[in-house]
Order: sequence, then structure tokens, then C-alpha cells
Amino acid sequence: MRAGGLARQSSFTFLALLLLIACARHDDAPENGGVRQDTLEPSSSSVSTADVANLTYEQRQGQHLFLKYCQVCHGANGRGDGFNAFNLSPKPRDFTDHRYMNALSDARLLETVSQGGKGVNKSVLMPSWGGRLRKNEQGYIIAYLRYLAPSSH
Amino acid sequence: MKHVMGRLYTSQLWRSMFRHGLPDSNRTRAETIFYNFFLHIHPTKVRKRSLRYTYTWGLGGLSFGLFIVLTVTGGLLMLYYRPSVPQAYWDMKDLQFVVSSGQFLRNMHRWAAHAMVAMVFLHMLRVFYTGSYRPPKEFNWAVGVLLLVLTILLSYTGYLLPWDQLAFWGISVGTNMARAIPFGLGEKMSFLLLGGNIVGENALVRFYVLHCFILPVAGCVLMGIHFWRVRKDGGV
Amino acid sequence: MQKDLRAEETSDARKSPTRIAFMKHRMAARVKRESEEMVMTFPNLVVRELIAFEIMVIVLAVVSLVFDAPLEWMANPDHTPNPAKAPWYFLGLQELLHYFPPVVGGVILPALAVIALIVIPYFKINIKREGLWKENRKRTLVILLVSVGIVSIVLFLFRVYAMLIPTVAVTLFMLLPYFYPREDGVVGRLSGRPLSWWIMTWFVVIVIVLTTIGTLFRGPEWSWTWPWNGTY
Amino acid sequence: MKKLRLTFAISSLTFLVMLAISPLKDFFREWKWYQYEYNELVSDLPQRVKPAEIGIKQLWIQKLDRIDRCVTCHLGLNEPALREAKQPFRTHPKIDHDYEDFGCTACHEGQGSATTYRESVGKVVFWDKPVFPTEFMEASCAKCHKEREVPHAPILTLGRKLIEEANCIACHQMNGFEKQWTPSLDGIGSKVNRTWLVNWLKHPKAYFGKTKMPNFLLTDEEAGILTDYLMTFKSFPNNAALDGLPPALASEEERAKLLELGSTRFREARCISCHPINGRGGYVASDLGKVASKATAEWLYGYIKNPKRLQPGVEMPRYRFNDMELAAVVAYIQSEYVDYETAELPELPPQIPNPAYFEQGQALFKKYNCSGCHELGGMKKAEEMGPELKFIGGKKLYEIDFGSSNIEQTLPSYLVTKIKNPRVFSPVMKMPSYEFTNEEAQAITVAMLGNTDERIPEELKVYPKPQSTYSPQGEFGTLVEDLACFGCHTMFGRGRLVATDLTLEASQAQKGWISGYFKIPYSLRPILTERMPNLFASDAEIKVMVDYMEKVFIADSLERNIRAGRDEISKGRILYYEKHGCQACHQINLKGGYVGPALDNVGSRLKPGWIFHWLKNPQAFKPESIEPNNNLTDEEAEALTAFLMSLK
Repeated sequence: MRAGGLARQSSFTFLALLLLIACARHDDAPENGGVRQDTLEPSSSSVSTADVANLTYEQRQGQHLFLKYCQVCHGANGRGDGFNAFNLSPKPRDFTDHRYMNALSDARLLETVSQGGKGVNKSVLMPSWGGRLRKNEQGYIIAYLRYLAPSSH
Repeated sequence: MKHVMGRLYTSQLWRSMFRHGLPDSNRTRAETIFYNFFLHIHPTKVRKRSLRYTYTWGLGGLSFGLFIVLTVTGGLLMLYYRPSVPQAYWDMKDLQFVVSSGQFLRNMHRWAAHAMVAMVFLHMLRVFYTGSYRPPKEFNWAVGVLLLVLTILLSYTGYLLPWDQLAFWGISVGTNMARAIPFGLGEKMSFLLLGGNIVGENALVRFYVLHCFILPVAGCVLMGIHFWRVRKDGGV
Repeated sequence: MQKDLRAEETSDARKSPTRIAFMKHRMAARVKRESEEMVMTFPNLVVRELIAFEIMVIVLAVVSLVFDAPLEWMANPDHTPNPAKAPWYFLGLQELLHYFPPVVGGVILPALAVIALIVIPYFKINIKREGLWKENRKRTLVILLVSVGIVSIVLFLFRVYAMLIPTVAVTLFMLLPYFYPREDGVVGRLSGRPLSWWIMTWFVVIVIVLTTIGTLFRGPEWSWTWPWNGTY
Repeated sequence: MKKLRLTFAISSLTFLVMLAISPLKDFFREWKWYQYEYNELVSDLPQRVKPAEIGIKQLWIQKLDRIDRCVTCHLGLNEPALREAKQPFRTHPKIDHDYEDFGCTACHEGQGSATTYRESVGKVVFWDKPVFPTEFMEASCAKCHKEREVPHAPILTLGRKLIEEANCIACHQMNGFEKQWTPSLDGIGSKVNRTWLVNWLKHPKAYFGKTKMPNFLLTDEEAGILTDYLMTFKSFPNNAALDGLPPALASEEERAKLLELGSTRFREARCISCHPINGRGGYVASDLGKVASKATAEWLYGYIKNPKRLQPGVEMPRYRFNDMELAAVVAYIQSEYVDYETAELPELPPQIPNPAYFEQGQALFKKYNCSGCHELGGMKKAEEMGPELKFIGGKKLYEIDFGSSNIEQTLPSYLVTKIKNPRVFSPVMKMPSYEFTNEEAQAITVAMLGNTDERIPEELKVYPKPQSTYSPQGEFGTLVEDLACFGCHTMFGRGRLVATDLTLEASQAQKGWISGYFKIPYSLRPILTERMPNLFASDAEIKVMVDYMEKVFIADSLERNIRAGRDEISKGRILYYEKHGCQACHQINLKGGYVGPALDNVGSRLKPGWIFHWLKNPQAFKPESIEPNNNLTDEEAEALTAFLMSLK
């Protein structure tokens, strides 16, 4: 009788202590990263800031390279509507075309970027960037292309 | 089972270590006390009166208990601690993040140290209010006051060791107080304590040695005297 | 006629300096020792000590599991925190330094306190521990009021209200048995307290008040800050 | 006795249990669960991935004096199979710095020694450097990369550019930036009218949207006093004085006659290559859209006649106009570029100057540290500086006063807020508002966060190229100074890159073409608005410049003889049109793209050696060029050169 009471009592104490410890060392859930804006002034949402937070490192680097090398023909949003596009025939590829882009493997895209249209039996108007961009830079561009047309599954 | 235990208690090995039988009669109980190195500080019989917690509150005994806790945890902490700048701080972090139970040891050491300062002070108050400082115990009272000072110094020297902002400025404020001692004595003392004019690596090493060796040894000696006197003056 | 001579057992050597009874001629000597009940140290005392120790470690362990020892930023000699505080047991002293010049607050007063503590037992005044008001009530009152008055004026001049108020409060309690003599209750108990008791109590109250203020009520620039507005 | 024993039993039991809890807690540490989870994850993968050994792992980066235990939980950093896995197991992107060489916290910050999520991302009280959110990551590049343009760090590069342009170092000490040229204010009282100055001081961007002058958030009273103070400075630097108006400008009728000539010269001088007009045009100099309502006619006349006389150091060419042409241009500006909006507003009431305006104005001028940027009355040095920002990125949180604001208590959020809204933390702050967008403020913050006192081994640091000390002497030097060539062109590393780098110009272009171009400049690229102005230089001056260039701006190694037979030309034509698709970007006979310059007359413009070497490696000459490098063989390059040289 007494032994049972003792056991109950001690197990209760033990549980209470564990609870106490669990409460005290509760690990916070991951907080949302990024700077909260000063509340004194309504924050203006900026496109590129949102991009920075949403894009992976490769995609961001890819975006930067894309805007420098590709946008003149393929357009800033990759729709194939760069300012130089109307001088070209055939027209530059629309990278937001999911069905077309998803059918291409990374290796194929890499080949196109590196060797240009002439290397893959497409329009010679697409230059080859293999001599200008390093391998990992070409990879970044592919990552960004994948961001422009995310796979549909 | 009983048989096996009986064999054990009568074996030569056991008897060579424990020269008394099971403490089941007053004789063997008395033997347990005076054959045991740790217990022989006590008399074999005590007044029933002194068992009352409300008289002594056990404050002196608990102070000694805290000292034991501090020695054990402190000894273990020494295994991981390097008294150098800025290693000391990173060792604290390692205690927290890597060493098994390191944070627990450090917490125990820290809180026990604070508790000991309070406990020794309370013990002193108890002794005063029960009049236990009066002759012939006046010398033991003086030893007790010195032990209080030692306790505070131990706590104070340990305060610097984590080498964080709290430690650094706590110690800086403390040593600046000592500088107020006139005739250049304060300057000399703080220079001696810090091994320089500012709290730096020298101070850290000095505080470490004081904290881990000099002050505890001095404390042990004084405690020995303190306990011995308590016993001789008729205490437990 | 046979009169019992009682030999009191006491550890107070001054009160009963010797334990020799003077015997008259032809008197039968029989010293009766007042026997006190004794018990075996083992297990009565040893087990109690162990229990006390264990409970203490349990409490410590719980505290250690719940509260982590502080570890702030790495020491930075270039940045003084505001306020810079010593460990809590020195905050009473630091508080004193706030009021008095460093030599007084940091050296003379604490040194006096430690010396006073050590020498208390060597002053054999009032060894019988008689109440403050037992004899020479008038003279005691004058001396008390004059000394408290001097201390209070000094404290007032330095604006040390943190010490002035406890001093006055303790004095009021001291005066209580003088003006309202009672045999029982709180006043009755206070009337039995000797001067040394009062001084120690005064000292303890001041230590506690100053340490509490220093720990909880002091903020940046050592200004008064209520604990609910943040402790530093 | 029984009670005592029972108490003893209970307390002993609790004692043992309590002492067992801590080791137990140790046994179930957070990171272990991540490692178990990882092992479970990789066992389900089709690819073979080695499971992790249970235990704390760490990277010890000796050169940076860091120990990072992030790899205890981030177990898949090197496993390509885990590219899409959830954190903390995802593969680390391939970057130029291997994490095994640099560790984690050198770039990401956070508490590397910690082994729990909360402590390691550093969102704890006594750790000042929590893990950088993605948008501030590039700040870490700045610790080692001190060059102006950091590869693969566009935000940092933008931030550095903005800091330099905003002239932050006029008030704040910061390493690695140069003070920008700003106009002297001497003579401003003879240059502008009072109404304009008051409005300008109150809101500079209202007049010129791209001005670098910030808004000091002055009250009407402050703006008035400061204006009165500034208007007292009538004389120009070096005691230069205005000549007064020529008779040709004195009357309305005379002016009307000059308008046509003025309009022609204004266009030929290509003023809009540098000056925008109502926001359109170049971006080097200030907007001319409303300049007639700002500056007096006398000043305009005197300034265009000899810009550096009234404004030493200004990068405006001294056009070789005769007095008639000069008057005509001023007349044209006067009639055309009037601010009709403010002109219709009622004039400000006649100002009764505050008797103490001079002292008060001077005090304001000093308070806002105007002399940090502008010279005035010999007051050259900045008197009141803002806080030093050399090591701002290492600032501890306890050193920051967040005031009563309720922003997140981190250094990046403090800086972004402060840059966007400089006086938000305390009304006594004096920093002006630059009206930066959120994006710009973040970029500047990134650049500032990289200024730390962290010890980085020298061999890891990348410094900018040393400043060029090129300074042409003699007649050419005088002309370069007078025509402000450095304002647009770079020569031997000095100058701006609005236009071509001229360092190898004589190797690049044919002598005859250069002389012709000085006489009648034209746009080489169809889409550019900026182009070389007609400076109206005399033949003698042109000869001096061309001769100097032929001697100095030339590299013998670029000379090359190209065989230009019919075979080579036709082979080159095939390469041009059918192999490399050059027509995608270049026009010939109005056919083709217009990304690059038109190539119609390239055979009479460029030298064959240059074309050959350029085709082999364009970026060797112009690193920022986007011309693809086609890895041509010498034979191919020669054939293409031959083809291009045939286009006369």
C-alpha cells in the first residue's frame, strides 16, 4: 500500500519535472527570415527583393546573367520578346512555354547555351556562350530557365 | 541471498575495509562513527536537542554540502576550461553545445556558488541570533567570518572565468572599488590581483589559480579548524 | 539542613567560570548532573544530514535544469555596459559608493563591518544578554537618541535615504518596549533583546536593503528604475 | 524512525532521478533526431548515399579561426542526389568557394559552435550575428572582396555604387570609396534666383529626379534662412566674375533672331548626351528642362563660354563656340527650358531677411555639414562628421539605439530602416533623406555590413586596382582638360566609362576615320541616345589630338597583316552569316539586329589587327562586353576579318 503510494508519488514528481523542463527549453519554431519593415511607414513592395527571397542561389545568379546576356533577344521575362527580337527570324524561344521547356533535358539545354544554335541544329542566330561563360555560370542560367518554366508536376 | 551477504560481510576483504559489524547495536553504531574517516568528525552520541532542524537549520552543514557540490562540479568543469583569452569564452560555448551535460554542470556550479554565499551569510546570522558566538567560541566565530570572506572571494574570482561582458565588467567594477583604498595601497592590491592595471589575460590566469587552488585550499584548512572547534565546543 | 547546590551545565564559561562547587564542612557532596537525552549519531544524525544534503542537491538540480547560467557577449573592454554591475553580493557596496566618496563607501565602511563582525565576541559587555531597557532606562534612551541622531544627520547630509529609513525604522522598534512596556507578544519579546542584537539587526537590514536596491532598482547611470520597467 | 527511513528512501530516489535527467537530456539532443531523419531519408533514395555516422561533426577553418558545427545537421551538402531535399539536408549550390575551405559562418553568419537550431541560426539574445537572410548574404563577400565590382554579387556591387554616388563619405568615414565631385557654392548668389533655391533646398528631387542632393527635411523657416545666407555669396571661385550679357541678348527681338542658330548648335553639341531634359537623355549632369527658371542668363552665358572658370573641376567641355553661337545657345535655352509650372505660381512674397540670417544660416550650413560636399567661402573641410562607418558591420547590438521603433532588433533591419528613413530613431538625428527605394536601401546595407573589423588573412583579400595616375601633358593634356574628355572616356584606367575606352583607340580605329569623327560625330550604335558631341574643335586642335593618339593610344602587338583574297572574304561571309549568326546582333545595310554597333563601314573605320584580336577574345579588351567568344581558330578569325575589312 505504502510502496504503491510512494511509486505513484515519485513517478508523478518525475513527470512534473520533465514537464517543467520541457516547457523551459522549448525550442522556438523557425521564424520568418528577412527584415520586417519599419512600421512607421508603409513598406513599398519591390519586385527584386521578393525575387531575392524566393530564388535559390543558382537561380539568382542565373537571373543576373540572363539579364545581361540573354534579355536583349529573349526578353527580361524570358518570353522571347527582347528589343532585338523583331530583327530575328526565327524568333527567339519563349522560355515560359512549359510544355516545350520541360521536354528538354538539362544536358540538352546546357549544350544549347554552350554551343549555340549551330551546335544543336537550331538557328545560327543563337550565339554560343561556351567561350564566354564558365560551366557553372551556364548551369546558373539553366537553373533560371527552370525557374521561368517550372515543371508542371 | 542472506547467506551470500553474510559471506561477504565476514570476508577478509570486507573486514579489512570496515572494521565494524552491521550497525544494528549501539556498539556497532558507535564503531561506525569512529572507525569511519568521514564520520569521525561526529561524536558517537549527540544530544537529541541538536537534531532539531529549527535550532540550527542545518545551515552550516548545508554550506559544507554546497562546497562539496562545487568541488565536484568545479573539478569536472576544469577538464574543459582553458584560462586564456578568448579561449575561455569559447570553452563556455563548447560546454553549452558539445560537452555531455556540460551546461548542467555549469548551471549547478553557478547556482550553487550563489547559494553558498547566501547560505554562509544565513549561517552567520543564525549563529549570531542564537548567541553561539559567545566565549569560548569567539575564535571559531572569527574563523567563520573569515570563511564568509573566503566564500565571497571564491565566488568573485569564479565570476570572471567565463570571460563574457557580465564577468569582465563585474570584475572591473569590483577591482575599481578596491582601488579606493588610500595611500596607494588599493592600486598596489588591484595590480597584484589583476597582474596589471586592467582586467586582461593575466587577471584571468590569476583568478583561475585563486579560484581553483589557493582559495579552496585556504578554505579547506579553515573549515577543518572550524569543524574541529565546533566538535570540541560540544557541537555535533 | 541540607541545601541542594546545583551545578549548572553550560558552555558559557563567563557566566559560570568554574564548575567547582564550594562545600561546607560535613556536607554530603553529591553533584547531580542534569542529564540530557542522548541518541546515537548513526543513524539519527547521519541520515538526517544525508536527507538535507539530498534535498539541497535536488533543488539545485531542478534550478539548473530550468535556468541556464548567464553567458553574455564576449568580454569587450571597449564597451562598458550601462550600468556596469558587480556580482550581486557586492551591489550593496556599490550602492554605498553611489552615496559616499570611494574611500568611505568602498573601504572604511566595509572594513569597519568586517572588523566589527570579528571582534563582536571579544567585547564582553553585557555578557548575560540582558534586555536593552533593563537598567538605566533614562541614560540608555539619551545615549540611543543622541547616537541615532548623529548617524541620521550624517546619512541625511549624504542623502542616503536607503540607509536612513531602515535606521529610523529599527530605532522605532527599539523604542517600542520603552514607551509601551509589555510582558508578552512582540513587544515583550523585543524588550528582551540586548543592544548587540539590535546593532546586528540594523546591520542586516541595511545590507539587505542596499543589496536589493542595487540589484533590482538600479538602471542606466545608476538611476532609480522600478523592477517592472526592466532589471539591469 | 520509520518516518525517517521513508523520507530517506524518497529523497534518495528523487536525488538519483534528478541526477539522471541531465545525461538523459543529453542522450536525446536535437541534432540526433536530424541525423536519424537524414539516414532514413537517404535509405529511401534510389541513389546510393552514405548514411551519416551519429555524432557531432564540425568544420575547423584554421585560416579564418572558425569552428562550424552546422554540418552536424546539414548532412547532404555534398550529395547531388539531395538537390531537392528539404532543409537541413539540401545540397549546397556550387559556388566558387567550397564550404569545406571557408566553413559556413564566414559567409552565412550565425553561431557556428551551436548545436541546436535556435542557437545556431543565432536568434538568441547574446549572439549579434544571426544567419543572414538571403537578401543580405552578399555582405559576407565584402569581407574579402574589396574591389568595386564583385563577381556574382550584384547587390553588393550596386550598394557600393550607391554609397559612392550618394557621397556618403562626405560625412562618414568609410574605406574604399572616393569623394565625388560636387559643385562649389561660391557665386551661387549670382547664379540662381531665390525662389528656385528655396524650393530646391526643400525638395531637390522635385526639380531634378536623379540629383544626388538629398532632402534635408528643412522647415520653411530653415530653408528661407539658408537661402538668404547662400544668396549673399555673389563672387565666384578665384575671384572670377560674370561678364554681363552681350548686346545680342539684350533685347527680345535680338534674341528671337538667334533662336534658330541656337537650336541647331544645341543639338549639334549633343547636350542631351550628358544632360537630361525633363528626365530624358544622359545621366551624367543635371537636368536642363527648367534651367532657364533656375539660372540667370548672365550665368548661363559665362558658364557655357568657359565652364571651369565659374565651376572649377566640372567635367563640362568648353565648346568652341564663337560669341554669336554662344549667345544663340543661351537665347535658345532661355526661350525653351522655362519652368512654366512655377512661373505661373505667385512669386514668393518679398523676403524681409531675418536680421540674424547670416549667423543662423551659417549655423545651419554647419549643422547639416553642407561643407562635407560643397565648397563655400573657403570653408573646405567638413566640420561636423557623422559616425564613423569603417566597421559598421561588426557593430554590436548593445551599441545600437533602436529608439522607440519596434523593428526587428538586428543590425541589417536597423540599417535598412535608417537609410530609408534617416531620422526615424531619434528626432535629433541630422542625416538627410536620399529617398532610396527599399531595394537600394538593402543594397547599401549589404555593402555596409561587409565593413567589419574581422581578421581576414591578407592572402584571401581581393583589392581594387590601384588608382590610375595617368595625366596627359602638353597641348594634348590642355585639350583633354578643356574638353573634359575624362567625363565620358577612360584612358589608361582614368575617367568614366560612359563612352569608349580610348586606351587602344589608335590600334582600333584608322587615323582618317578618327579625324573625320571629331568633325562630324555620329552614333555607332543604332539604339544609343548618348553620343559624342560636336565640340567644334579647330582643325589644328584635331590634329594635335589625333597625332597624340597615334603615338600613345596604340599597341604594336595588335598589328597584323590579313590576307584579304576573294577566297578569304567569301569564307568570312559564310562564317558571318551561316556559322556564327553575327547578323543576330549587328546590322549591315540595315539588316540585322542592333545589339552591337552597325558594321556597314567597318572596313574604313577599324584596323584589321584590331578586328582579328577582338574576335579572338573580345573580353580581353572590354571585360563588360557581351560579345560571345566563339573560340575562333586563327584561320577563321582571319577570314572574318577579311570579310569585315571588305565592308568599306
